Amino acid sequence: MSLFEFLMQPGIFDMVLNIGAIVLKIAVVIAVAMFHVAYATYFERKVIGHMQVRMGPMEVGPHGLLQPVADMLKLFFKEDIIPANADKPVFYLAPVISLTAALSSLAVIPFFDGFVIADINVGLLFILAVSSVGTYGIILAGWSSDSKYSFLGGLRSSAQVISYEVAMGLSLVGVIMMAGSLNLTEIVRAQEAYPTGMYAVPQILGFFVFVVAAFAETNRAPFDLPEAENELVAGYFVEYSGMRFALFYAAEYIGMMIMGSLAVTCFLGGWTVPHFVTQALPLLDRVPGIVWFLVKLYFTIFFYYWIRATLPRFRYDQLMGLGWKLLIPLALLNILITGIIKVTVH
Amino acid sequence: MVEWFFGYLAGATILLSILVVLGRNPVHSVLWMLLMFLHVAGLYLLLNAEFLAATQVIVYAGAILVLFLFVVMLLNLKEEMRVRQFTGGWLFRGLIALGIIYVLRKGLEGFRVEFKGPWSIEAVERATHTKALGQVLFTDYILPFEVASLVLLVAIIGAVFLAKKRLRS
Amino acid sequence: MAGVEKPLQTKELTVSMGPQHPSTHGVLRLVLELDGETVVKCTPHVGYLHRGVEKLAEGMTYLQALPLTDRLDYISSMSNNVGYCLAVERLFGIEAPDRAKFIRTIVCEMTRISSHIIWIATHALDLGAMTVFLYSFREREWLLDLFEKLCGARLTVSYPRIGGVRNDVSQEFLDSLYKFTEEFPKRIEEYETLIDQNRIWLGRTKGIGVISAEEAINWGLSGPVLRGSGVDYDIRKRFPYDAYDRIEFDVPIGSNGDVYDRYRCRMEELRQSNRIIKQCIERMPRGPVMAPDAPKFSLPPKERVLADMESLIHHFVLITKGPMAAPEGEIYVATEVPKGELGFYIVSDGTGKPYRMRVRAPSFVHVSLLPRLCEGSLVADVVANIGTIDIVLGECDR
Amino acid sequence: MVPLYWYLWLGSAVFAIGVFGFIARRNIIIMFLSIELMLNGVNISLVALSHYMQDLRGQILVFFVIAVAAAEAAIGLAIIIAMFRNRATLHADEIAGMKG
Repeated sequence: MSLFEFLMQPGIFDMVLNIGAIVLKIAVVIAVAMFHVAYATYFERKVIGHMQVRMGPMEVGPHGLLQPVADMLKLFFKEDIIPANADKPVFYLAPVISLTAALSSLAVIPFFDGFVIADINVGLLFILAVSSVGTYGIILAGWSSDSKYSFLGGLRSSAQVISYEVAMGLSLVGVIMMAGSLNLTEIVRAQEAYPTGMYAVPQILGFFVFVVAAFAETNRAPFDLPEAENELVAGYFVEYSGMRFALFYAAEYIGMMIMGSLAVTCFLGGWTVPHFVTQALPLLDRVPGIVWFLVKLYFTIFFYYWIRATLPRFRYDQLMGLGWKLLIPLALLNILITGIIKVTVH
Repeated sequence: MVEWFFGYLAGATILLSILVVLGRNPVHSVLWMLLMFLHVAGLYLLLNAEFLAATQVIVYAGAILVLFLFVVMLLNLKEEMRVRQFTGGWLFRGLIALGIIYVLRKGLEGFRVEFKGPWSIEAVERATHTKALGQVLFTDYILPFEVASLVLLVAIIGAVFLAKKRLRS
Repeated sequence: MAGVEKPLQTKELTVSMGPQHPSTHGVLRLVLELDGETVVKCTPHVGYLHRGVEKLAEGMTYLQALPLTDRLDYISSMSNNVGYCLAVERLFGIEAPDRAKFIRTIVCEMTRISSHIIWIATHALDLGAMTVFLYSFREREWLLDLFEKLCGARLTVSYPRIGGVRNDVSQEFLDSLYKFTEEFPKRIEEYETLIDQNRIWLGRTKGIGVISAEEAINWGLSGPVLRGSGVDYDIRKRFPYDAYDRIEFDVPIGSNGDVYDRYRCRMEELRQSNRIIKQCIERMPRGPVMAPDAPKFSLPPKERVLADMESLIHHFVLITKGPMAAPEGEIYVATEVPKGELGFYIVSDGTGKPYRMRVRAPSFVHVSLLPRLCEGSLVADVVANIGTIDIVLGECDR
Repeated sequence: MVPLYWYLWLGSAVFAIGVFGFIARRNIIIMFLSIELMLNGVNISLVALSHYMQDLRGQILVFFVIAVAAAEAAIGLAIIIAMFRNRATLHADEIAGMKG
């Protein structure tokens, strides 16, 4: 079969077109996500700046709007320093694992009705699976740098992320039970059909556990022990510089976006608005779903910043105690309650 | 098309397994293992077992292998990498492994799929894999399921007991 | 049989924390031996900032040595100046006039506020509460501006003089300072809203780094670190100097001697300092700011030096030889600086330069406490413990 | 459609590699990894069989295998740590403490 014949087979053209469409979708999502990441850093600096009676970035562009671009250029042209005794292949690999894991979670998130790269049945499990792979980036960065600070950061982080993944997984079980599906699109649809319009109301316990666990999963304050600059200088990425550092940085922010999107899709109704709201204000029904999604997402991200500006940092043993002694029992209790309600209602 | 996917996944799985076994640096072995698990998860997807694929990644890659990495990182690898890697007579042991393949091949020759259960591909897809698996697991296999949870509990207690330092009196 | 127990073969992880580290408050180096997250052994290494201040002073006249004291505890230079001047005055047997005493009390308490502000800022930042840091630097900026208005310098002020202070305060300065004292209590509340009742903050500070009262005395601690353990000892009360005996103020003391109590002590001291400043402004007497017999010890005004011969000669002699009237003898004078008891021990051989000057720096004493506080605690508590003893390495290493 | 035998072959190959690793390596961690390899080889065969026989029981078995593998890893690694603490070696052929 010649190449021409191969391409002219019935169906092959459609397939190529399909693949092209998917690739385009992926490119768009990644490009938009990266843009949001860049401006999430700006947003963070402005929000925290104003919370701390200062201005935040003001120099590059009007109100510092071009600051992310300047940062990116700077990081791009900085010298890439690698410790002499580092395990080089692993050292190179670690930030890539972090970023890839973070980015691939974007594949299953429904940004608005019908727009999701891969509408797979186990979407929620996919995110959990991918985020557990993302842990490797942190552990390996900590180990391969051959620095004691990054090593300690890596150890702390692996223990932390593994512990809180349990709590997070369990907190989502309630949502799965209510929606009866692991598919994120269907979870959103199920919420739309639910009287309150979002699961944050009936699943308030699960939502609380999820939010706390999400903070810990993304290593954000007050759970930023792996990178606590006042104890471990910068934790696992202390030896990274230039572009590789930027990859970690981007991975952290994409991780925040993923956790925010997950909170939005699983607890806050995704791209939909509760019915009672649209009944009261019919005009809101015309607002496109993506806007709702972004509004909710940026609210969660703002919450991240707010907490960072407010709370001191936990100690390692307090963190573990919180995870195992409070969050996991709470999540289990939530499952029990949801189960009892579900059985009695049916 | 599916054959190509299978070819790639199978080839990668075998190659990565060999790398795991032959690697000098245990951390690198664990990393090859991670890649291999991801490829096995891909194989499960080819076999329409999406829930198992996710579980494979979450449990194997996310928990078990991290545990390995944790332990490996705590050990002094620089010394470890300098010493002899294989036991004496490893050639002979390699032959044993080949022998296993031979025995399995002989055993497989007579095997035919004669029994077809109720869960055809369509049936699984209709119910979605997770639900189908859940139905079977929580009806016919509820007792093994509970036993498995007991095993895990015992393992947790045992691990804590073993890894705990002896209390200095 | 090979089952015989061998001793544990695990090795502790040795981490060198500092001299470049965000939370060692300067160039302190702690060599930590870690068993997991627990600190097994902690060895402080000091001396990275040693400049030989005490030795340098031997080659300088009493007046020239004054700027050296700026650089001891560089964030509370005014208190160091006052302490040094008091010691030299006691040695010479002179006394500053009342107005100068009140001014000195004001600047000492301003320094206490600015030093405690830095302490709460960095301490909170070390424990991860970054907003407190920026809130309190806002007020520190205000205070530094006031210093600038007072004497032209913000950090290394060298404002007090042997026998008084360099220049009188303007009414404008007093007014703006009064405005500060009116505003400041609200600002203290602002810091406290962020951390005072915060569960994480309580978890990080309560029961951490406990020193009992007896132990605190045995270690020779002073200042808030001592008072946090419940020992009521404040040099301003026990051996009043300057205007402290004419001012009403309380000395806050803690009870448990943990990080939280020391935090409470210092926060309360901020309020008390504010009170002292307010009273000083209200009761400020009129009069000269230099002792009448000070010309023997301190420089004549610059315009007079350029105008008449006697002042020129006077100036020349003081600069080259130092005050010729220095009596022989030795003296130790301690003052309550923000960090604790700062003592100047000066031996004079009758020449214009000190024969020996020794500085009893509170930070140096407090650093020695670190191993006692840190051993057996977690890595994160090391940071809390460094923060709570409030050291400045310029003073510790001298 | 991929024939069932291909999967079974793949499974047995992975299993054999695991066996080789387990009996030929000295490093106890790699030996543990080899056990996981063997389990994975079996899992591949089980899932494939379950798919081709249209019976979910094979996958249920895989589910239990994964659960038991987790338990085994926890216990095994705890033993490794305890052993390393006492003898500072990772080499199976140097550890004779288990012999009577």
